[in-house]
Amino acid sequence: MKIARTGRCLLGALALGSVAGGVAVRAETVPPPLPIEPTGVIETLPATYPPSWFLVHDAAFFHMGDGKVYIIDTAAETLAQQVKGMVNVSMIGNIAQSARRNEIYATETFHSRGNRGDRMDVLTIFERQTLAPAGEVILPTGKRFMGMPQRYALLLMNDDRWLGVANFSPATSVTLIDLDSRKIIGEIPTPGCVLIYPAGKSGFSSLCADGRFLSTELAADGSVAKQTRTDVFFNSDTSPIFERPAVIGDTAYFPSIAGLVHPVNVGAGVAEVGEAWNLVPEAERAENWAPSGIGLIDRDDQGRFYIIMHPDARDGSYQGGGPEVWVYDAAAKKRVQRIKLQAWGLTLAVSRGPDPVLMVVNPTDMSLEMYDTRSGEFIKTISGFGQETPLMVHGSR
Amino acid sequence: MKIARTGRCLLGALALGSVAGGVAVRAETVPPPLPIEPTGVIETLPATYPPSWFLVHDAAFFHMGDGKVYIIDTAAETLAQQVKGMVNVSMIGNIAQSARRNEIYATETFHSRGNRGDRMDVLTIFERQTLAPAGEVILPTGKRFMGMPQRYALLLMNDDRWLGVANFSPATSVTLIDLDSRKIIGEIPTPGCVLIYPAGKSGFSSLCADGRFLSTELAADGSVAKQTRTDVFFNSDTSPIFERPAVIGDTAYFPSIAGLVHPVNVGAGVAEVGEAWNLVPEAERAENWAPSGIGLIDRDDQGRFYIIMHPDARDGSYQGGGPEVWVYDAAAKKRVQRIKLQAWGLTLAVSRGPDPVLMVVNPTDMSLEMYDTRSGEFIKTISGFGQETPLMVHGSR
Amino acid sequence: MNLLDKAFERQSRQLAQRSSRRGLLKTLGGLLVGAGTIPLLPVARATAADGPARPAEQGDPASCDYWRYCAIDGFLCSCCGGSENTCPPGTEMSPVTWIGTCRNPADGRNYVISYNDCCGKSSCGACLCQRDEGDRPPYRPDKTNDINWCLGTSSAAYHCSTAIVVGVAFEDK
Amino acid sequence: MNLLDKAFERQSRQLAQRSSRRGLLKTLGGLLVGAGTIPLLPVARATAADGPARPAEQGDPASCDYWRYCAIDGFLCSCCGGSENTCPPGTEMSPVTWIGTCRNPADGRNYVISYNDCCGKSSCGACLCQRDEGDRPPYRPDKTNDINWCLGTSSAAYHCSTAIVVGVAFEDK
Repeated sequence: MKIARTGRCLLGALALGSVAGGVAVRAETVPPPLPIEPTGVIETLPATYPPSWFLVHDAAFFHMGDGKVYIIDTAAETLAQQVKGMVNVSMIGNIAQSARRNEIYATETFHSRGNRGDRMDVLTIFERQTLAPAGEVILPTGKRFMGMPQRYALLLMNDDRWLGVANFSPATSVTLIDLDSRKIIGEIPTPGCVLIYPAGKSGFSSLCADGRFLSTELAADGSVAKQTRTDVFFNSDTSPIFERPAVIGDTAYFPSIAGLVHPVNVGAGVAEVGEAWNLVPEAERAENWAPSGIGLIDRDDQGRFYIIMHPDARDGSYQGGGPEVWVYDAAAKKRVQRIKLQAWGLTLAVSRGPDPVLMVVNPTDMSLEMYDTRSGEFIKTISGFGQETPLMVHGSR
Repeated sequence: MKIARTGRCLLGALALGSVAGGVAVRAETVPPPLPIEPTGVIETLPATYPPSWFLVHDAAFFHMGDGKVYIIDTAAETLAQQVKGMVNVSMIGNIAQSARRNEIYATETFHSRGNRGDRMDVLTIFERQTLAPAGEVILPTGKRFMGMPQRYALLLMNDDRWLGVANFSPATSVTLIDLDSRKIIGEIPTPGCVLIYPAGKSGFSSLCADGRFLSTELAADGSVAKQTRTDVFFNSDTSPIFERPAVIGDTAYFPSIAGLVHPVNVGAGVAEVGEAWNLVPEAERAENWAPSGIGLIDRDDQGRFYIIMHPDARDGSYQGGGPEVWVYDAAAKKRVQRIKLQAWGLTLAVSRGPDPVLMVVNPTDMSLEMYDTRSGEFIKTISGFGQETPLMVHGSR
Repeated sequence: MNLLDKAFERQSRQLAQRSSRRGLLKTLGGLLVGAGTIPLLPVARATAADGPARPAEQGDPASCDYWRYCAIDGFLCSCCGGSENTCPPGTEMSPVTWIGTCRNPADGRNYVISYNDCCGKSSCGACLCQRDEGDRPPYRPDKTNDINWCLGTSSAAYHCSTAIVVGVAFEDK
Repeated sequence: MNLLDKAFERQSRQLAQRSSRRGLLKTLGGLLVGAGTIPLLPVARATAADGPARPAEQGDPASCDYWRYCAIDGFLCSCCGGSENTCPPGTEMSPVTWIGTCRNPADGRNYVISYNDCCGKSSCGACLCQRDEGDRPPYRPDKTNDINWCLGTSSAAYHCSTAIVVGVAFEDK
């Protein structure tokens, strides 16, 4: 009987460790047993993640205190090969990656008793090789931006020496962190303006309710050198834009909810807004196509940006995603690809490097779908790795 | 345009508060508007929960740090009426209810950084009226029983003045808590024996690996008066029993994995094991019926116990649940009802009082099914209240 | 998650397909019209006592299409142990909220609705309801619903959302 | 939870229908045969180096029916960034474990398998595998799989389970 045998095996194991060895020594023709394997071995990852790796952020909408960011190799064929690891990120945090430092940064919030008790807000610094916390910076309590995941709630600046953390309490500001000392340099108010977008080498811009940017230039010590408000370029009531741009080189492309795109020069200390152009070819405008989604836009390294589009746009449909991804040659202001999704897309991300792939979150089954960026063809679905509500995806950097 | 109007309404609301009032005064024939409603109102519950209320413990198998215990009124028809509230219970805790104190007790475990950092084990005391913590007792770290939910990992003793918390580290002991002072009285070693079952008015028994009970009698101050080991009554290798009894009056009915039931007198300070009898009528034994499940057994106030049964029992099938619930008249040692479930049952619970209802967790869709205990008829399904892995259910006490 | 429960699955699809944000709404207006300033409207409250009878409310407060929810996004407290205007036991109501404007079919009036959230416990998980109208990105705090507005509360944990009548809206027809 | 993923749904049914415990196994025997005492078996380790070639392993370590998993219950580390005998990055391997005995189809031998768990992160969520054999209630710590065995670790959070060969089992036929 199996049960009894198992019981005896416990003693057997100790006895036979040596007996088995003895057998192998006596009879060379008998294949030796499997070697005893070491315990306590923990896997590690390369410091630089290959372009095919993505960070899939499951904010755990039904258990927000237990969010998860899965590291997925989209080039691998089997689930076992695809899943490289996971880090917990608590309370719909946001993440950023530094290729220079081989670190992943995450804003997290904890309470002393799970969902109750004393609150603590933390910037956790994960090592990419170990996916373990290498350090943390305690943030001012109750300020850090907490909402649907953003690509620009955290910003690396000054050759990755500084990290800016966008605050929203709802008073808006930026907490500037020195990543060398892992200490807070200071907090910079951005009244009426939110989030944090690149502006030159070591500055940032914020997007304002009155339809302009507030650009903040910083001195070498991280203090504010100058804050400048640009001219109004949109009306947040009648011609609102998405707060989610694709940044290609020195240009950030901000789509509007109606379907225009505003190119913004972010190469200088002060944002320079260029002339908007229409994402929708004239012939198709009757179908009322418009951008929609959460992580709805991303770019590749060949100067193209990718955006989720839906037809029959109406008030309130701008965050629901859509059935197609449209690809644009940003410089040529021209749509170069129109990708029909298997079902629906809520969020997308594009890999870096010469052969980019497109990953799209299919909200109907919470799976990830992989598409060829050249042919637009569907390649495969990646799912079952534990994701429940993967609301944001980041290509590895 | 809706958007613009909304904007203006913000001012409108303030202006019109008085205007609306004015209108109502001038024109008595115009129906007055809805009254302005107070904010900040929090619901409360009765101190004594009706018999139709159950506590559904979702251990959140995929987010164990964010377990939830839902308070569900099974007598209500709509979901809105069924859900009375929820408390979080972190890290597969266990709960107990005191009718005398109107409190719910839960063992919880927290870490200073969610799933990492300093560990703290706590007994949280929730008020039944407010479902808010009324207090807590810090437990010795890393000891409290943490596993699939049990009904006898916590035990109220001495007219609910004491609460015993079963420990498993894997060293086994019981932490005795004074609920008046909410302080720990002491820790009582139970070497080789686990969990905590009633034994007289203010003692407890533990179940031992060698097939007997260890009964602990306590002095008035909570110190150990005497520990007694009963005779061996089962063999944990060849004739194992479930650690999950149904306690009717002074008798605890412990089912065996093979399908016997061992009546144990728990009315005295030392457990007295009675003669086992077979749950399976002779004519049906060829079908190899046996008990199976997690919360597989419970009792009503009419002297009956209810147990999940499955046919074709094999090694390893004793925790998988089954397709039927069998009901027994404990005193008569007779099966009085055989309830065929809609699909499958993993866990069950029976309500107290003169008209008990049977609630069964259907693991194929994680719903709760309600059955008439007299006719055995299926009444309705309760689901969609947020449950994901409801592994244990408790009738309110 | 209740894997096979159709209603739940539908809710999850909505969560995914229809903007998906955390489910808390508020405006700077809320700072004016929120809990703290209800006493500013004594007259309207007074008239509630006399005059012709009010038409009965229409609709089910546990249904996403209930009139008050025109701009709500989150778990309906009506399905969590609270109601359309009260929080479930043991939670804490957020002091400030986003304000929506919804038309009451019973009297044809537009009302200002304050979507106070209930905080301090994790997601209720029932009756997820998404009705984006007039929503804007976070650069418009007075209109954004992408933020976890359990900010003014002792806990950041979001549980469910209410929809409280705080006034009659200005009719601009 | 991936609502419509069939494999996942099946796993969840298993979770629910087949004993459902947390997924960590260990015995008092584990206290003897666990990590700390591996050095007690130097001979067996030495023979690994010489003699005839070993037969290649059969089966997929990411599949629940892989031979080593005869007594496992939990998420397979092979699907979580680890392998059948290593933990995913950033986790901590439990120092002591439940020991199972599984027959290797490649050489017909029974091996003692140590199911060390990986702790410190929340549930991996992939490849839930349940194969109850010889399991007993908690009064038999050496055989129970109803316990969260992330006890000897700094964190109580369970992430996934490994299946490590720690010896050749006594053949009692």
